[in-house]
Amino acid sequence: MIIMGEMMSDEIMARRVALELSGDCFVNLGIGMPMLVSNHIGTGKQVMFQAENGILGVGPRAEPGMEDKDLGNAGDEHVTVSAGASFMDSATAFDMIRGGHLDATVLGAFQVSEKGDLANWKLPGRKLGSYGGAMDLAAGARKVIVMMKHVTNDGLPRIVRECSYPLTAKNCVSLIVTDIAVIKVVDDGLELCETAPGWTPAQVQQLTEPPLIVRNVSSWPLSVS
Amino acid sequence: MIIMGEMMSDEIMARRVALELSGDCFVNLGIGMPMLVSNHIGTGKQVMFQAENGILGVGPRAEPGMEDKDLGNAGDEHVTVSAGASFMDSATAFDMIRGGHLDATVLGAFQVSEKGDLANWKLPGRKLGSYGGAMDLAAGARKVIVMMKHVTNDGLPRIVRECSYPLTAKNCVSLIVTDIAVIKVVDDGLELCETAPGWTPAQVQQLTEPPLIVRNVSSWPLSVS
Amino acid sequence: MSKVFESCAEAVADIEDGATVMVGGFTGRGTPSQLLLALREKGPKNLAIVRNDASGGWKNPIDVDILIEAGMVRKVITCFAVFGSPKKVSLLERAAMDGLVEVELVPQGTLAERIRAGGAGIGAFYTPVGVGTEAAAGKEVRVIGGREMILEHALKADFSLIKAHRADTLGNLVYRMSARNFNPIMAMASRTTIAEVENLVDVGGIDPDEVMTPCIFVRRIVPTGKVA
Amino acid sequence: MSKVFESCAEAVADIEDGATVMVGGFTGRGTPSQLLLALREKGPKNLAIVRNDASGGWKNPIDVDILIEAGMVRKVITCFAVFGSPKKVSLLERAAMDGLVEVELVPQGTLAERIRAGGAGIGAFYTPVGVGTEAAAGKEVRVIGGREMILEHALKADFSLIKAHRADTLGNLVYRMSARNFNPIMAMASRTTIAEVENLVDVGGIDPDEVMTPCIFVRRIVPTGKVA
Repeated sequence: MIIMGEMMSDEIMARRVALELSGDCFVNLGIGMPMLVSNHIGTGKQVMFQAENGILGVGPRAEPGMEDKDLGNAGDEHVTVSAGASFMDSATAFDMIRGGHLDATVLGAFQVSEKGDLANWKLPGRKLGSYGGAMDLAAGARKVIVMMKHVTNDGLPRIVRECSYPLTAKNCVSLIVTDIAVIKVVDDGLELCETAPGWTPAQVQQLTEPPLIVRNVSSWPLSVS
Repeated sequence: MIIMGEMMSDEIMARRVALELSGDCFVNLGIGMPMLVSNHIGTGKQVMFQAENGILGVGPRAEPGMEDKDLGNAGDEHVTVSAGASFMDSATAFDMIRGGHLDATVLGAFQVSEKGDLANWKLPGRKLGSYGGAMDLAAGARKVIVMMKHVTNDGLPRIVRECSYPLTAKNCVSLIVTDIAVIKVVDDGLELCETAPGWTPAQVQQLTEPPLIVRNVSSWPLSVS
Repeated sequence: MSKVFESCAEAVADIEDGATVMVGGFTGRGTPSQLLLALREKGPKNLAIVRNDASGGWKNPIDVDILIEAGMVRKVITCFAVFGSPKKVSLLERAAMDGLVEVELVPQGTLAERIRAGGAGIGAFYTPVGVGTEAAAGKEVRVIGGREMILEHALKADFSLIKAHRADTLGNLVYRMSARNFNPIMAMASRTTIAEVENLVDVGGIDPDEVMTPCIFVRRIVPTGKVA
Repeated sequence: MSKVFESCAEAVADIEDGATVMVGGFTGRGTPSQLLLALREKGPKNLAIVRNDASGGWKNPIDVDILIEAGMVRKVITCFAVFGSPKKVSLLERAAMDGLVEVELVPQGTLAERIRAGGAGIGAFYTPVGVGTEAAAGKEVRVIGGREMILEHALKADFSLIKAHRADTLGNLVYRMSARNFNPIMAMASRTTIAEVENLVDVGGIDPDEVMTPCIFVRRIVPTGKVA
């Protein structure tokens, strides 16, 4: 047993993910933790958020008292829209997604495999789950970024050799941002790119099932934490 | 050689076809002669005309000087729209057609076979033709009414045993209105329903290749001619 | 014959046992709650429901769940069966575990596209979504343009219950904001589409360029006013 | 990076030899004539064109025909190749007879659906249209829901040239009346969509409920004003 650093907060993870979204791009944020990312887009960036229930240009949450009954995101939050937004039906919203028009999506996950397989819709042994738009986003977005805690509540690795949870899509993840590291899915496996403050590559490896490629690891940018 | 009656005019044929369009229905009129039908819809009928270039609710032609550059039907005529009209893109216009939402279409034809096969898009021996929306309409509308001259300019029957012209769709025509008769496509062949003024069933048969079933032939309604 | 019905009860009066019914809406936005209440009152059994987010957890209290609760549903085709905390058991999941309701889970975009295909006369289509997952179980796989795709079939229904912001008396519809979602495609995919509408205007009251669902797709309209 | 281009010439400057280009419009309505003129000026060869009514007979003088006439086109995918009197030989048919241009004739609804599929990530679909005709030649036939259907594949392109009535500077588009036609679906089906627009407004100048083509589908906008 080695001494571990501190896990980063969800907000800090969100800030790290936000750095991946370059200017002038279209992004869908999955329900839950990924939705935090929208609060951390730097100025000067023209990032437009899509919600699969039919909004391009989702803005910040509505102020209390300013909610509109017809305006919510896919996670049932009262939101606003940004300038230049548009509404569309569900078929068109998924034409955008499936058709490869989104530059990126940020999704939560139960597990990611070393080949970039994603599992995020159902717990094993459970009768039912919810696909929502996850399968479509995982298959359709040009870049799939996973944002998740590095280990389960029981301390088990979520980055695994093979997913034991039901799959959402094979070989779709490009980047994994966890509460302790940033890991890229590359041709020959998983490359550790960054560690969070207080974490060494060896410590991250300890909590990761497949071997991590360590070539050029840097520390998480200071601006983030 | 027997003495024939006089062929009815296009306008009279259009009037006869219009009788087939009952109240509250949605109809696409093919390019050319069928477009005349819209002038003969009786009062009290709520017939809405669709144009496959993206109009539901095509109205009369635009008065000279009142043309709008953005408003035309699929035959490039300046038209107007009726109250309650809507515009749509080409995909949606054909969802309507292919999806079986139109009550009827009226199409011109080169030939119709005794099984209700339709040929109306290409001359035989010709390198190219124009499908336009004819194949979609023939396959998709709930009722396909053909409106055509009974014989070719050379006097050859257009109602034939087998189409020698390239097919638009098989077994799709329900009713044929020509300049001398009204013929229904029924399970056991072609049934002669009406003859135009001055025409006997025998004379119509004379100009028709397959044998016509003659059970209960009436004369073309007087109101029409 | 006028398409305008005075009450939701009259509008749903011919939805009988065994009918397949599509229900619009997403997290309660654009959900035809008044039609659903009337349908529960009428009480047909063995319904098959097609719905984005059947069952639980969203804030909207009146949704397809009221039909499941009333024991009127034999099958649900949906993409959400579990909500919020993955450990919470939804009404639908409970009914499924008890063997009362059959659930067909469909990825959301595939669900939308299958409904659209049903309305558009497309028999089936190939999509890359779901390849290599449970969603592909038993489905034909084919490589198209270098990519594995699965074959998905069109969905149609006897009735669609939808909600619109504005309608004219011919049945032309306009939706508002994110309440549009599944309503326009479901309007196309049923033999009989019934729209609950917040505002009814005369014919000519909607600009032809602004119509989102042309009247050809709508059989019945019930003006219900705004319901929270 | 601004999407707004000052001239059509700049907007089409990277359309090179061999490109596949979709062109919106129907009988001249919604046809991007100014972009077509600029493309003729630029002069790439061996273009493959996807277009509803390529060639002849309508009243609109500036259409894909100007590219065919200039010898820039190797292939046309269209549903109209002959117009008006069936005995009249169109420019396209003449070029095809001379072996200069290959023509792929597609039923209009199938053409629209193949373009939409290309934009929507659908690989292929089954349609009842064309069964038993020349349009089905060489295509897979399958019975779905008791009806024979043929398999049709998605169409994509390198560029789409389209025309809109109104745009904001982000590229959200609104079309007017029957000038909408193929423009919205072509906007989705290309790597680079270039829109010629009659009116350019600031961001926020279009109601989000009225946008017909969301800005994600549009790369370049050229305000050209109204051209007869």
